[in-house]
Order: sequence, then structure tokens, then C-alpha cells
Amino acid sequence: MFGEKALELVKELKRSGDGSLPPYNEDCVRQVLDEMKALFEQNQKDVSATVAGEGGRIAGVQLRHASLERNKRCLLAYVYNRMEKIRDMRWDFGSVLPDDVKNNLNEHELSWFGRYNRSLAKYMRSVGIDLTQDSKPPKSLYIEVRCLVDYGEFETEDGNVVLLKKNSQHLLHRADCEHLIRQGILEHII
Amino acid sequence: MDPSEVDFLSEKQHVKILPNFKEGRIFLISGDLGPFEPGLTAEVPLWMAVNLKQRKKCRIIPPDWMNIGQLEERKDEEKEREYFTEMPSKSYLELASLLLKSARDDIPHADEVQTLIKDIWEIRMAKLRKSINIMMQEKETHARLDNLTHLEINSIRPFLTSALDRMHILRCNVVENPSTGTDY
Amino acid sequence: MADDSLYGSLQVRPSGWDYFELDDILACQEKIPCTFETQVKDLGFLDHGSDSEHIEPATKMELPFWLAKELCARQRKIISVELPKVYREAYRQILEADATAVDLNKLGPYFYSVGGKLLEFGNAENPRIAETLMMTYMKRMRRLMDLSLNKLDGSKESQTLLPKLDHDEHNVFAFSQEGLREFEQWKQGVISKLTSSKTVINQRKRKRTEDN
Amino acid sequence: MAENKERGSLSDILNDSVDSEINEDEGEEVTAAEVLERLEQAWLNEKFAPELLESKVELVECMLDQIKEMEENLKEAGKGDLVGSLHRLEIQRIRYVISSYLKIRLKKIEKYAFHIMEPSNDKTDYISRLSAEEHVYAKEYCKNVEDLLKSLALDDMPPNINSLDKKKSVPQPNLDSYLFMKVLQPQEQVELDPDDQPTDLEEGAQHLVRYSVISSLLENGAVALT
Repeated sequence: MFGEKALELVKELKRSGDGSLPPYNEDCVRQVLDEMKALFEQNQKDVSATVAGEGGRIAGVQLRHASLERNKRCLLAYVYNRMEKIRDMRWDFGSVLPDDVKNNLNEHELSWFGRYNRSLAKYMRSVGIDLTQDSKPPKSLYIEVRCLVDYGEFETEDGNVVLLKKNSQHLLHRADCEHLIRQGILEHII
Repeated sequence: MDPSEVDFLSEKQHVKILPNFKEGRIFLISGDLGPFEPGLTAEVPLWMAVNLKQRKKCRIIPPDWMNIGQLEERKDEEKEREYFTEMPSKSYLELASLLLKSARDDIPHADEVQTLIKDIWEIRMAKLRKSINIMMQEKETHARLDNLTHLEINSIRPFLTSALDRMHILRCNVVENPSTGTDY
Repeated sequence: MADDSLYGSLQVRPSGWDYFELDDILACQEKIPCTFETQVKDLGFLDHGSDSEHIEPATKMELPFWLAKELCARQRKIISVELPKVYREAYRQILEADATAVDLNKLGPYFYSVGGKLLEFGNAENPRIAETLMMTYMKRMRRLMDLSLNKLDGSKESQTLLPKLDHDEHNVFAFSQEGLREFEQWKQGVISKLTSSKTVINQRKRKRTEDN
Repeated sequence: MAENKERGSLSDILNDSVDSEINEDEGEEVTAAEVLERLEQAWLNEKFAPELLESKVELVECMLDQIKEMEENLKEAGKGDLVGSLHRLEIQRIRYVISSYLKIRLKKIEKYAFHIMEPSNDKTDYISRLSAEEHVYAKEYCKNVEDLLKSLALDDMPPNINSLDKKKSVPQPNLDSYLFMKVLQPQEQVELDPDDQPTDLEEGAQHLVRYSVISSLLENGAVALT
């Protein structure tokens, strides 16, 4: 039946769950576009035949047109849902994506991510607040953290420098270490 | 809403403290406080009370309902009454657990107080499930829950709103396909 | 039944809002038994059961919902449609008898949403389908509530019902379990603990599997 | 700030920094505490409402000014100073509400970008609910997403279907979502559901209802979401 390849794309993305992004499936997308091209050209032939007086072609045109719309919907949903995953990574990760994630992005997605970053940064500058901070309500000014990796020197907001060695523990200002915790460098100890 | 945000909201309510430091009026953005005299009670928001306690700058006076006598009375009343009784505050559980965690030595008979509060919570949650059961059975499409507290609402919200949202779709289907009374 | 004016505000949402939703796309793939009323030229290859060049009238085929819906929309009548087995009288009686015992996941993971879509065909049994869907959901939802609001340990009872849940039911269950897990964490005061992002966790898992 | 004032303890410095009376255009004296109260309720309303609500960016700006002023004064306070650290903790709490409020709105703008930016008469004029900065962001976001859809799919599709129907086939909020609300101002004979008789809403009452039934009451402040 028509639309099989397009369905494959949707299923592949659905299987990947959240938090991970499979590589951009260039050739499957290509095959969907090819099927659409063929459906469209066949419909054009049938339409001109019908205009020329030949009967009995309308049903085929409608069937192919429904398949065209189906392919379109699957393809757009594939691109749109990937885009949402990439967008969420900005909040999850920060403005620099790790390489193994970047390799799964196609060049248009990469340029989308760059534009999204710039637009978000511009918005945050205009309101004067870093929205990627403060993911949890503040409990107290300082929190206990343990270092999971050898990170080296780290300068806190109020200017003093801390040496973050593996397994070293510190009492750090909450705002300073939120990013480090999210990137798995520090661990918050209750 | 994340329970930590429910906590965050409950930390706005005021509690009484016994400071051991001297300080004039403090003009917070959320309102003026103090002055503070050692041995003289003062009212501050819960988030400040807990912070001062962590820095050993005060003792916290538990709210007057947080004692064994009153809590036992509330527990019995909650057990008897079919509907939810009114709680002393819409964030009684957050207040109690925060004080029990960071100012336990300021609460007489802390263990009994904790178990009583836990019991009250369990009775109310069981009541909440029962009333939802009835709500679904009667196919009611809205409900009044005056005495439910923030954390109780928050704990039932994910299930109830998502379940009712889907029920609404099915209900619209029925409404849009009324049987014309012909027998099946 | 009630007159229409009373039900003014109760309509299903206008279609299209879920255009990008993967689940709706998958639900629309559900197979519908159809019979062709007219010939369809040059598309015989779609009917694996015959090798004729065209699809001949009276051919019976299972078409995905997204196609069946277009081919019998409004006055076109290229095909006529029958209810899939699980929405017919026999299955409806099973559901009426013991809704909570039925394995809706097996009957088609999108049982309720496909059921809602079938109503678009204007079948005479629509009222009974809509009624059965609602009644089934209500009965199962009450059982599901106890499971999703109780212990997190996945008791035996939840193990028996869980695999039988349809996609919508599973979302409700997962969503409320999420809420319950957060509440449990809150109880131990862990909740305000900042955590590393899920992408980092996934990455670390992948690294671990690559290393050993 | 009065320079010549003899430098007393920190709280003296802070006395004059908290501009306790903020004049609103209606001339009614609104204290900083009241502005904060309204901002917190606006944050909760935005958090629970399925659609984008009226922007309360003026409350955000007012609070940010208060914080900036307070932070200026705190520079002089020593690190360990008790009152200074309490002020900083309050500032962090207010920052959290502001940041969460703006983030929730931004997420809604992203989720329903086309629906918001596509004007049509038979639905709410969401564009008027955007702050100036949000409007710029929403326009850029729509353009960016549409360009992606075009470059990866639409431009390679046959001519008659190579565009996105931005009126119908785009994500839209579910206005019938269930939520909890509390009544601030009593209301007479409100229809909570066509199946039931209209009921009175008593002040302080809490109800579980569908959003569409109370959206106008929410807009004029008669109810709040909880």
C-alpha cells in the first residue's frame, strides 16, 4: 500500500523514545519524496485524460491524492518531532551539543539549532534573565555537592576559585553549580 | 506541579520564632518584619524561619494545632466525617514535614506528632480515592473539593486531570451520536 | 436523549490539532474492512489477492483508516466500510460483561481513539459504539486509579492489568505514576535534589555498554 | 539614596531602598508585596492554564527593578551578614518565580507558535497577549520552524501540496482540559457543565472543572488556578 516508507519513518522516531535522537534517515525521506513525485505525476496524467473525456479515472486520482496527503503528514511530523527533541536538548544540555548527538543531526537541523540558540539568547538578554537556570525552587543559598570528575578550577559568581577534583566535596552557591550538576560534573548531596 | 514547588509555596506562610539575635526592622520585598529581640517571639515566613534555624539563630514555635491533643481530635473527626474536614492550613503537611525535618528539637513529642499527621494524611487520601470513585461512577463532570489542601490536590492532579480529559472526549462522542431511541 | 441546545458546548475538538502527533498517525494506520463500489483504474497491484490491472468493483480489501476515510467521504462512495471485528456487537457484549478483564492492548493499542475515528463513517451502530467506549473506559479507569495511586512496587495485581492497557490508559497510568514517584521523592526530602539531564544519563549508559 | 545619611547598620541602608509605594497608572498605591502576590498568582494561572494567558510582564519588570535596587544595596553588606543573606534568599525566591513564569510562557509560545501567530477571527487574538520581547521571539521561532519544514520536506513536494496549513494542521491547546480552581469573587448561576443546573460559586470554594467553562472568570480575576 502507499505510505509504507513514510510510516517506517514515524515508527522509527516513535521507538527512539525521549532523550535520544536517531540519525536523520536521509534515504528513507528520499524514498517517500520519490513516491510522492510518482503519485503526483500519475494523477496529472489521469486528470488530463479525464479532461479529455476519458471516464473512470476519478477514483484512482482520489486514492493517490489521499496517499500524497498521508506521505506529507508523516514526513512533516518526522521533521517536526525531531525538531522538538533538538529544541529540548538546548534546555537539557546548553547551547553546545555533544558530538555524538550532533552527528545524528542533518545540516538543516544544525542550522535550525544555531538560529534557535541565537533567538533564545536574544530573548533572555532582552528580559535580563537566564531562563535555563533555576530549574528547581531554591531551598537555601548554599548546597552540598560532590565532584564526579576531575574538572579543574571553577570560578564562582562572587569571584573565588574552587578546585573541583574527583570525589572532592564542596559547599557551593546554588546558582553557581546548577549547570555543572545538569551536565553530570557535580552531584547534589541532600 | 512539582512537589518541591508546592513546598516552595507553603514556605510563604508565617510562623512564630524565638530569635537569639538582635536586629531592627527588616524590609523585605514581600513585607516588613521584626524588630528582633532575643527571647521575644517574632513572625517570619517559613522559609526564613527554617534558614535561621539551620544557622542556629532561632528556635521555631510550632503552630498551636501541631500538638498531640489537637491532632488526635482532628484524626477522630476525619475518621467519622464522610467528607473532608477543614485543615488548619492549606499546607499543613508541608509545614509539618519541614518543621519535623529542620526543627525537630523544637517540637514536643515529635514522633507522635509525625505519626498522627501521617495517619490524618492517609485517612484523607483514602477518602479522596473513594470520592473519585463515586465521581466516576456517577459520571459527574465537575466536583467541589473545598477542604482539599495543596499537596492533596497536587498528588491527585496527574491521574484525575488526564483521566477526565480522555473521558471528556468519549463523552463528546456519545453526545454527538445520540441514539434515536430505536431499540437495538 | 437531550436536545441539542443543552449540549451546545460539548463538541469533539476540531480536527488538525494533532496533525504532528506520532500516535495519531499510527492510530490512523488501523486496518478497516472495505468493499470497492466502483472500479479503480491502474491500481490493481494494490490488491495482492488478484493480478488484474485494475481494482474491480466488489473487491474486498482491508484499507488503513487514513485511506478508507477519504474514499468514502461525503458523496464519493468509492468504497463501503464495515466495522472492524473488535467494535462489533459480539465484542461489545464481552466489554459490557467484564470490561476490566479484556486485553485492550491486543485488540489494537489505540482502542479508544480508533473507536472515536470510526464514528466518522456514520454507521447505524455509532450510538452503541460511543456508549460502549465510554462505559468500558469508566469501569477500567476506576481499577486503574487504585493501581496508579498505590504502591510503586508494581504489585501482582498491576502486573496483570498493566499489559492489557490501551495506549490512552497507559498514558494516564504513566502520568500518575510519575506524579506518585515525585511525591515519594518529596517525602524523603530528595525532591529538591538537582539532577543531571536525561541525555547525560543516556550517554553515560551508552558509554558503559561500549566499554565492557 | 541619601548620601549624607550617617551609615548605620545594614537595615538602615535597606530602609530607603525598598520603595514601598509603587504607583500604578490608576493612581492606586500598590505595595511591592502586593505586586509580588499578583505575580505569584499570574505564575500559577499560567502554569495550569492550557492556553497562553494575558502577559503580566509589567509585574515582572516591577519585581526586577525591586531586585536590582536591593542587590545594589547588598553589595555593601558583608558575606556573612545575616540580614544580607536573608535578602539574598528572598531575591532568589522571587527570581525563581519570574524565571519559571517566563519559561512556562515561552514553552507555550513554542508549542503553539503557528496557532498563536496565525491571526484568524474565530479564535482568541493571542498576539495581543504577547509581550514585546515574546512577540519578537515568536515571529523568529515560526520563521525558523517553517524554514526547516520547507528545506527538509515541503520544498521537495509536488506543487499542489507543498505548503503547511497554518490555520488547521498545527498544534492547538485543549481548552477543555480539566483543572483545579479556587473562587476569589463569588459568582451567580455559573454553568459548570451543560448536563447540570448552573450553580453559584462561593468565595473560597475549590472546584475541579474544564478550563473553557471558567476562562473568562479567570481573565477578569474572579477565579484563580491552584
